[in-house]
Amino acid sequence: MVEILYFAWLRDRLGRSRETVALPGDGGSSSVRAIMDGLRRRGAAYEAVFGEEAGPIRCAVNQEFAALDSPVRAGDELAFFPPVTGG
Amino acid sequence: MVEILYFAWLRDRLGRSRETVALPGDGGSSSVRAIMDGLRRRGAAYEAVFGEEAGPIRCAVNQEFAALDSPVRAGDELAFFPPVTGG
Amino acid sequence: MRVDIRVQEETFSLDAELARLADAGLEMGGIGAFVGVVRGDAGLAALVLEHYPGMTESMIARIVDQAGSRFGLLACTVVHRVGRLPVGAPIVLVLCAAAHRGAALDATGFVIDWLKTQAPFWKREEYPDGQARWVAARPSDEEAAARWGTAGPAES
Amino acid sequence: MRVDIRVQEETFSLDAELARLADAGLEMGGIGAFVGVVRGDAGLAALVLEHYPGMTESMIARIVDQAGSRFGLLACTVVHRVGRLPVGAPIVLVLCAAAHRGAALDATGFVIDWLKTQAPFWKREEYPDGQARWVAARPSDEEAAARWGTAGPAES
Repeated sequence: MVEILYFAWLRDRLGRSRETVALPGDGGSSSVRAIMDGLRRRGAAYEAVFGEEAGPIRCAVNQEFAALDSPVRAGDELAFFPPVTGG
Repeated sequence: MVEILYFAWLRDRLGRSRETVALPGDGGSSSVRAIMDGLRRRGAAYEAVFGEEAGPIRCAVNQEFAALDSPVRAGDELAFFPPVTGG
Repeated sequence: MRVDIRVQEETFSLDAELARLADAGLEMGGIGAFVGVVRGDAGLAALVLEHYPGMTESMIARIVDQAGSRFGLLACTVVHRVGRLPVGAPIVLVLCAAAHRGAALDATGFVIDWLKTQAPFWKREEYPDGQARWVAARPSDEEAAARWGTAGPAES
Repeated sequence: MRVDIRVQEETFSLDAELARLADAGLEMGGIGAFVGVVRGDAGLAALVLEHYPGMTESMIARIVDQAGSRFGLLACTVVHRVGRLPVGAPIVLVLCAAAHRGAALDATGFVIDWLKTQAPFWKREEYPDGQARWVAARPSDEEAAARWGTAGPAES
């Protein structure tokens, strides 16, 4: 299983700040992209958030900035959020 | 007459913070250099302060940084001091 | 290096933060500081700031660590507020102490530039009519960080 | 631009100075600050600072004025202490408020660099054994000021 966190407008649009999903594939290792593809199939809200038309999205695996092809393993914490705007 | 102010080590070595001197020449206009030359003839302490061996000296006429050939007129305020070290 | 990193709802006191630097060493000659404030752009009422607890602190720690070795800092304090902050309220404080002013001020710029681009905070604008809008990242912030000529703390 | 320039024996409060900037305008987004501190070099006990009353204030006003137009400042505060200041004591505060952080921090550097080279202050070092020594000007301060590429406030 992978713990997924959503921040800012992604959380607003999905109506949730976190959820746990099964790792796609054989459960050993997957990628951010594969998990996003799985999420997109969950319905219109997910499709809108992870679709081409949505704003730019960044991600982090275990609290480190990650890329779409970064590996994700069982027990990892995966976060999706917009580009940061602090300071 | 010209009001002369001394700061920092110049004041320490001359033992005074200000004095009033007569303008050299015909009294109409003089220069910082001419006044320094007049001061140097006042004795050993002045010679030491305004001599070649002393540290670098800066001056201001009416509270504006000035050069050796800057004009000085009757009633002006002339200040001698080391390069500034504030902040 | 004396490091203090905090994410909090409460405001901060510069005097108190400065007093905490007293033990950073006798070599301390200058402290650079930056205070970010909620700007009253276009009738804005307030910003609401959220962050990614845990990741925020570790990213800021990494930024501060890079600044510390690059600029020879004696101390660095970062306090970042979250929650609802009205126009005029302070958002963030960066304090960098060094032996000399150049290092202190450069480090302050370095920390705030990277914080803007690599610390996981997000701002939502709230307007008096009830409208709200998530703030978009600004390319100028990326450019400001890029001028430091490093890949940035995220890559380290 | 809201300008506040003071030469005083008393210490200063950053919180109080920051609070005074509240009326500098809603466009204020960032405040850069520099605090100079008496560094404990080589067993130093204290610095004694003197200045040229009148000329000091007018030179600082000119520096602040140049910074204001060059960096589009909304407010600038300079507080410089004189008298006997022990190691660790704050000497000088520069606060520059602008719409954005780059201008605020750059202006802070500009003001302190020119203040170091063109405001008539002099420092005397005092040591525990009673020895005292006037501090010599540092060429590096002239170089720091020169990097701003202007003749400086004294020439304006």
